[in-house]
Amino acid sequence: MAIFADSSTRVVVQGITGRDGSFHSAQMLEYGTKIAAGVTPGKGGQKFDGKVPIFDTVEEAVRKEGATASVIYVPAAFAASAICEAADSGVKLIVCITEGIPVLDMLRTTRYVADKGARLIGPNCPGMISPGQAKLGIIPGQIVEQGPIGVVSRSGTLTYEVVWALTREGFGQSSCIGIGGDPVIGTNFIDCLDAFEQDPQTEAIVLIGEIGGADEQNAARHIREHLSKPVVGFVAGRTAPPGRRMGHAGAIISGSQGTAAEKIATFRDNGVEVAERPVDVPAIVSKQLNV
Amino acid sequence: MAIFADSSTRVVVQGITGRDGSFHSAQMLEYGTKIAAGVTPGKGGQKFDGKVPIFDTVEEAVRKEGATASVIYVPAAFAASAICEAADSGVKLIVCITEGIPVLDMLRTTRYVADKGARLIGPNCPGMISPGQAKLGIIPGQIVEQGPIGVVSRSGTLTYEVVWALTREGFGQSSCIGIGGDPVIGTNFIDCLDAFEQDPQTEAIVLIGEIGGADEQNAARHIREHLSKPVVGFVAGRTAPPGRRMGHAGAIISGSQGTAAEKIATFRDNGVEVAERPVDVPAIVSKQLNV
Amino acid sequence: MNIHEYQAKEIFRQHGIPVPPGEVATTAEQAEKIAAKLGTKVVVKAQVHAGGRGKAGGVKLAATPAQAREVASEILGMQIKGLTVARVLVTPAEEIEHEAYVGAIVDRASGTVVLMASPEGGIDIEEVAAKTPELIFREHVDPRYGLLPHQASRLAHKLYPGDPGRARQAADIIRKLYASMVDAGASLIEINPLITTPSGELRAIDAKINIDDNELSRREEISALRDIESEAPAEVEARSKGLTYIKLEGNVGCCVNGAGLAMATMDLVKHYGGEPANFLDIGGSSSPEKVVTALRIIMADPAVKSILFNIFGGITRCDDVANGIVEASKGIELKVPITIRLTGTNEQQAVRILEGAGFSAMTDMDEAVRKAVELAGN
Amino acid sequence: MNIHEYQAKEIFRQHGIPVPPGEVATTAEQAEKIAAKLGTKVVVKAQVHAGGRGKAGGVKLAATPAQAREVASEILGMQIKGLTVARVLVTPAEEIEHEAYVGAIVDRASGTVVLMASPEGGIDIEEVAAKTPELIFREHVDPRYGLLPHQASRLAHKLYPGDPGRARQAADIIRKLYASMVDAGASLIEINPLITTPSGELRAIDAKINIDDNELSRREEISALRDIESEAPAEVEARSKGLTYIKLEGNVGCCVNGAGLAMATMDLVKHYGGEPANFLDIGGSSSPEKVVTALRIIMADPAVKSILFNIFGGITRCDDVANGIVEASKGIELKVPITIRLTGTNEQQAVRILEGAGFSAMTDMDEAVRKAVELAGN
Repeated sequence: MAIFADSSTRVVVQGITGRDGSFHSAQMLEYGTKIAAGVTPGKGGQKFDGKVPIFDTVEEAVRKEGATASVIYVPAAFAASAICEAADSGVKLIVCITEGIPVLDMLRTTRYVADKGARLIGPNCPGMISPGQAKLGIIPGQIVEQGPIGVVSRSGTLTYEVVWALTREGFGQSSCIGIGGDPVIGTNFIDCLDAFEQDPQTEAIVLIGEIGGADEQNAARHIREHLSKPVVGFVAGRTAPPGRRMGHAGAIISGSQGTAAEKIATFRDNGVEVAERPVDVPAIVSKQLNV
Repeated sequence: MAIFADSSTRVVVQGITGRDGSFHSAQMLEYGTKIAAGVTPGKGGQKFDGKVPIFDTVEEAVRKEGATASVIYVPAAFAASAICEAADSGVKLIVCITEGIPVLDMLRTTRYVADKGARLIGPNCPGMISPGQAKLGIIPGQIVEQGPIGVVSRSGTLTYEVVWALTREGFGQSSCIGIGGDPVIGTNFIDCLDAFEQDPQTEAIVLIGEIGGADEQNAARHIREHLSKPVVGFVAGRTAPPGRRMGHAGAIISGSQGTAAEKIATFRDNGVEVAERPVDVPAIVSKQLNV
Repeated sequence: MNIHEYQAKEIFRQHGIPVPPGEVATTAEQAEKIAAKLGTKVVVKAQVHAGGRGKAGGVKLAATPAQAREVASEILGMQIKGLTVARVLVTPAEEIEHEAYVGAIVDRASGTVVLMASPEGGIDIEEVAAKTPELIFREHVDPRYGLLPHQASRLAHKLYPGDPGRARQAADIIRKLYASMVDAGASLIEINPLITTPSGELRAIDAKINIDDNELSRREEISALRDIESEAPAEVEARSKGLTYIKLEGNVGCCVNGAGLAMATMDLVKHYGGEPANFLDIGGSSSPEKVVTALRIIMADPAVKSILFNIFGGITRCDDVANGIVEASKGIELKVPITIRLTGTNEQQAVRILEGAGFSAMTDMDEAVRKAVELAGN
Repeated sequence: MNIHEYQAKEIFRQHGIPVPPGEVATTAEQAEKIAAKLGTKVVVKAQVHAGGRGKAGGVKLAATPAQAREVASEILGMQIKGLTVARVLVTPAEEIEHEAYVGAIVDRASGTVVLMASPEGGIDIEEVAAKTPELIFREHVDPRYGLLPHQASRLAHKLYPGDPGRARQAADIIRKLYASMVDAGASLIEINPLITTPSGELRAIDAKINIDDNELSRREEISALRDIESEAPAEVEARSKGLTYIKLEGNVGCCVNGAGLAMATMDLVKHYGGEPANFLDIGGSSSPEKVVTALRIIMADPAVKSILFNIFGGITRCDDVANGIVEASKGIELKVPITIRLTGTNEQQAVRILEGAGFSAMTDMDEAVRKAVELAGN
């Protein structure tokens, strides 16, 4: 098992002929991901890597190749539209790697995806990997290992650091999900926590947060109320300077300044152990799992 | 019983201080309708007819007076917004009498009402009446009588004609619903047919249609497939001249020219008896009910 | 409200949809000058609110300015479906490689705007829809999101499969067509045909826009496009007084409150062997003046031999109608018999008013219709 | 991106939100002239990207033009939270009957824009929110529908209950505020205070807009509002090369790929007793040039005593970083020790490149941070 994507997932890559899209599609194929199709409007009929059929629209990729998930590498100006197209075509999992999508566009886009009954991961994220089964995005395949740990993170390279530390200490992963660093994202900590809670392969969860917003605080409360599996936290940004004043509205709306200290305190108040350093994560996981 | 509204319905009238709103609110009160509140922005704190409290917003009418339904008499320029306000305030039945709302506004508005889980009747309709219980709109109270016939109609005065014919012949009504003559409306024939089918008081249904669109044809097919109670049809407009050409799109989309002849034929093909004249309706009802 | 092809093309132009140049002429001389200025073979097209202009001879080619003058003089003044042609559009005759159809309409059934496109455009598009519906491609526009870019692109790729260049142009045109619809407050908008030129460019060769009448009060610029001259004066007068009047061919003049009841009344006239002379709805809220206007409009039709009032009082007050009839009878000579049926709100007062002025009133619709038909001599 | 109060007010003005007149001065003489032109008591307000200007002495009243000159000369050049005041806004001193707060922000939790209003506006609004949250009224804007008129009206009636005149004005301002937000691509927009004048009129006396950086590429006019002079030159240079650099007070220069890892690295520097000299994220896709620029920016900070590279190769290729370090070492004199940690994509090649140029590399983050802190002499 794993969450969101596994060896049965049939992936369509939107923007497969672009610089990033073609590079990472090759990597995904190499990892063993089932890439059913690619989409680049105007290049329908061509093939990627001599074997993956390319279509003009996602609808064709779904209809003709049975794609069930999409990974998006198109430029920021077209990415919100690409997400909507995927959702409208019946794809149930959409992973958007692209960074730089305006937040007001994302408000509409995340609603659209929800209205269509699909799941969006990202944007501005490294994507996800279910070790040994499927890689949807850019998380390096060589740092993961199949195992019992679910990882969810707002960061990119910091996730790799923690995952690599886990792998080195013998803690493989069920799935690693990079939910993205933007203010408005499709899948949040709580969605992933609930999925890991339900996933029989997952025995413990590592949650990697950072400064800004109140997502970690909401996750902390959710863990106490709804999770039975142990969760280990890490929060980056304790030394970040308090941001230059961003108006009153942010503090009014969340009732929070979004500092690392506040987040760490909320985790601890809700019984979630927080690692001091990335390298400390495996030891705490080990303690929680009594191994 | 009755459909959509009965003696427990607590009504807020939006536009209660306007010319039409105040006249018809008085009539509704006289009929025994429970008018819980009125709304006219800027007139909050006043009273209508010395007893009905007026508020600035529907939200207050719901919160303070427990309104469950709204009747809207505001001018066309503000009516779509009034419908949205009612839906957003938790009112579950919204009857919009106002005519002249642009159809593109109604596309958004009917969606909004559906998203909020409310029901809209109208716009551009006479509203509804559940005889002896509640009148929401402008159907004259003196022409109806409590009884077993459900009436649903796209017209205004033609409905009165048919209802009055029924009443004179001893066929009272469970509810009479004027769904409105605009292209985009909140509640259609099929919604009303299904509600009458479920309503224990209703024993037979009279459906009054007219030229244009394909709603009657869709209703006819729905009746054959889903209704057990007898339905009597009437379609106005057999002598209407074929409209001057309205572009191709209408015919392409509905596959229909929307003539009365086509509608009557479709009713008959689906086993629905159609009256030649309004005055013939009671006799057919009588035959169907074997009374 | 219908607007003319040349007006619709101007809206397209404002939104960046590629439209050939062209100007409107009201005289043959003007048409010649425009053709000379365009400096190419032209088409002269009647501007009337009726379909099937081509088949009626309202669209003609002209190779030279002199010929443009000639065909314009033939078309101007021509009758098409009862409408007189007062204007022609003079526009270059395009070379056509392919004709597609693109349109959008408010769809009652789904409660959305539906965009439609077909690679089989041209005058037979309805036949295409009936016989080969798989060649009509559709996109439903969720009113909460508007037309999304991927929908325009998807439709465009179906329209021109394997032709990315035309697909890109078409996606752009489809987006702009939808924007035109929303900005103009249209309930229908069509390009038919959307042609491909020999050089692979797309152009809107004909344009059709129906404006939602309910939009007019908030869109002055669009309202100004109404061509009052092309409408019957009686219909224009009726509209200005809040009435809806449509002239028909019979001799029983009808005055009814409510469109549905008006149609049912006309049907009943026919049922009893008569022919209605008109559709006339005096609308919801009544006033004596409205009734006076209605009566004057009906009486101005020389074919009318008998007049029927059918009023079911709801918002409409029967006494208002009675007062209107009495007032009208003082100012206008009532040359034909009037049958009055009144019931509902303030019925008793109305009967008293009418009887005081020598009119009689009935309460039964069937009886009244039968009598009015008889009085017309049918 | 932050924009200045005077720029935000100009956006308000374009959208019809009532804003007092006023102009910007860069010299005391200009301030005097503007005050004379306004012909009334004025306020002179520092235009810097920092809150708490008033408390810092950056906002002053002036009764006469001469006094305006005087206070402007005090404020211009003043330091507020490390930023030098280069411009002042000179605007009439309004008589204030009441101060309200109106703002809108993208709310991460609900995935909507939230409009907020409070009748208790002014500088203590956050305290109001904390202590009397019932005085903060909110409306969530469904992104599918945008702000609906009834929402603006509902908020306005809560803001000014029993005062239809002000409620009507406020509803209009709220609608325009939301439109300003959408048109400018803002993630935050505020009027604080929204004052009531003695004659009952509402005016936006202060204005705050944060633009979403992701909007800038499609909004040239808004991009042009960036005040580069008010930013640190190193940060501007970094941004122009696709790097994110923020100067801090420590002595361990940090160069990391990824914002999260960069913060975690800084935290670890602190953990081992050091102080980071900066935040520097070289971003996703790597190139040797980016690394050269990064190294030059870090070395330009005289406080830096030790430099730490921490690279976890994913999209970023370790060999690109290695090549950048080697190239930089040829052009710039490396005055302080460099500790390099590399792992991930093309790690082996990178190690070979570095060793070939006399650098050594490590793979463990903790070890590298500890060493860099030591080398800085902490």
